[in-house]
Amino acid sequence: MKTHAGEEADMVIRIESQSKLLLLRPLCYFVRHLLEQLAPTVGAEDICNNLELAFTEAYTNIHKYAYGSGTTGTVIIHIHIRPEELEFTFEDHGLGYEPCCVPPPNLDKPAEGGLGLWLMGEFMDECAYTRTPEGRNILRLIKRLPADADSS
Amino acid sequence: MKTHAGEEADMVIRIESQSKLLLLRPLCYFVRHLLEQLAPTVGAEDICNNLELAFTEAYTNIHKYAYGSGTTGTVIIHIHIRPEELEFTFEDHGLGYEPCCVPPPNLDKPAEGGLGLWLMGEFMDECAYTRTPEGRNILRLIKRLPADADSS
Amino acid sequence: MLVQDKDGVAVIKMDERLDMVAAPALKEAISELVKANKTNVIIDLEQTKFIDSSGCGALVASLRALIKNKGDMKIAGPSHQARSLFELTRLHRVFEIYDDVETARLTFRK
Amino acid sequence: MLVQDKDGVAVIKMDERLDMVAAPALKEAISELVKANKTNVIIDLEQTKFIDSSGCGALVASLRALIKNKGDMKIAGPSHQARSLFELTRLHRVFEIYDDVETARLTFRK
Ligand SMILES: Nc1ncnc2c1ncn2[C@@H]1O[C@H](COP(=O)(O)OP(=O)(O)O)[C@@H](O)[C@H]1O
Ligand SMILES: Nc1ncnc2c1ncn2[C@@H]1O[C@H](COP(=O)(O)OP(=O)(O)O)[C@@H](O)[C@H]1O
Repeated sequence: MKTHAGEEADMVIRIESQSKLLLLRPLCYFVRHLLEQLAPTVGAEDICNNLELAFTEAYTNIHKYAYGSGTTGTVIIHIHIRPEELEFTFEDHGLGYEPCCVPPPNLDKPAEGGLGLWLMGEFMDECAYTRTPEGRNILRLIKRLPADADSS
Repeated sequence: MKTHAGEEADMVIRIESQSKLLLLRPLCYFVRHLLEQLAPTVGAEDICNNLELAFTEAYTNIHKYAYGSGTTGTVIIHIHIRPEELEFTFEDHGLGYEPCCVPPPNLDKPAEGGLGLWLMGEFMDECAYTRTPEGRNILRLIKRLPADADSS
Repeated sequence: MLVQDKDGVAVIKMDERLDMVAAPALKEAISELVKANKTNVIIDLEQTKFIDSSGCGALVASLRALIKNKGDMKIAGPSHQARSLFELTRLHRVFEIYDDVETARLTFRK
Repeated sequence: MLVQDKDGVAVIKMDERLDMVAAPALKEAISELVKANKTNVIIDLEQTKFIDSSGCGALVASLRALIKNKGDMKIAGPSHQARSLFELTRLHRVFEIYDDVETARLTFRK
């Protein structure tokens, strides 16, 4: 995959910090502008918007829930850029939860919450949550990219 | 130090990736928006602009020089936010150089290059470069922040 | 965020992002308006490029609070991204959405 | 970046950032214009919020190439950040700087 800047784009970015609200926007702008640089391969504006939204929802949830309300802890984010897909992983060492037990929202009864996990599922091709035996919670979000047209 | 978002701002962010040009803008937007969130303590727009510029120059140099022209390698960036100062560190495992041997630019003879290191020195309170025995090159850039007015 | 009162209608102009950073300020502004009995409100999204589920949640909460207090809420000028999200979440059937603040304002005059 | 020709003056409209990502495209555009013998150029910075040393370097290189080919370069509408940087690096004494493209264009007519 060739990027806008003409560099091979098979790469990984690792970001480690505290799960503070302060970082929500800086991280989202990072992702938005990364997607812009990749735009020739990532594709249409809509896809970039959706990826940015899924990223935002995942980070917001870790900020809100992973370490209990009002408490923050370590969050480790990996962004893998591969020729055929983009992968975000979010790792925390917090409480963990059972995403499968979270019911989907009832869209006929608008509520003040409950859309985040569902939106990630709508916008990504794969969402997988694992809790490791050592107590690490890992959320993997994968978006498959359209086949590269200009691999010239 | 209290931030815009009302969170304690003593924290560190660690970013590890390849020193690709592709990441220049995403990283700079990350820093810009982080500074915006910190704005009540970081201060005036000018200070934010200058910090963003110093960051840009440091990353651009690692991209251009650390691993030789046309080659990229690992870069590790730390952003430390402390009540009294902001610190950027850039680490690479590349060639290394002697910043003290780089002459300052002659501003009366405009050239196409040679401004980067000098600008970092102009805009930061401290710039320290070390090469460790194991061959890690570490550039530390520090900006002291105005004393916190509203520590209420 | 900027709150302005014009001819009995409050216009809340939102910033570039309506996310978890901005949501509390919106809810706070609405509760101030409710206290002041100014419950006809336009949410101006013309500057807002990005909205997420926290933003949607804050809008739903705002609408509820205003209706409960005999007012109403109209949304003006949402971006393409915001409109798509309202449609996906079916909130476009709950929110009254107009292209711009002026058009939204006229609907309060009727 | 966008290059437009108007009454024999080429206007190069730069994007949000004039950094190492944008610099090569600017230099390339200038060398195309030199080849086409269109060496009176305005660099439109009205959209450009941020410029760094790579951007300054590309502007110096552009000015040189144009002067060498009997042309000239004017800069239009730099941001506060760009003006401060030009002053610090004393490039404001090398570049001809105008508030907007129209004013810059008039100076070519004389
Ligand atoms: N990272 C997380 N750690 C712990 N619990 C989580 C996490 N993410 C989501 N949850 C749980 O899943 C529920 C649904 O999340 P979501 O769909 O994003 O909606 P909302 O955050 O509005 O409740 C949350 O209320 C929370 O209980
Ligand atoms: N990270 C680095 N690794 C190796 N060499 C460097 C690095 N940063 C700067 N240099 C050297 O210092 C010189 C001056 O850098 P700088 O002041 O940024 O100006 P310019 O990049 O325009 O030459 C460079 O030409 C390069 O030789």
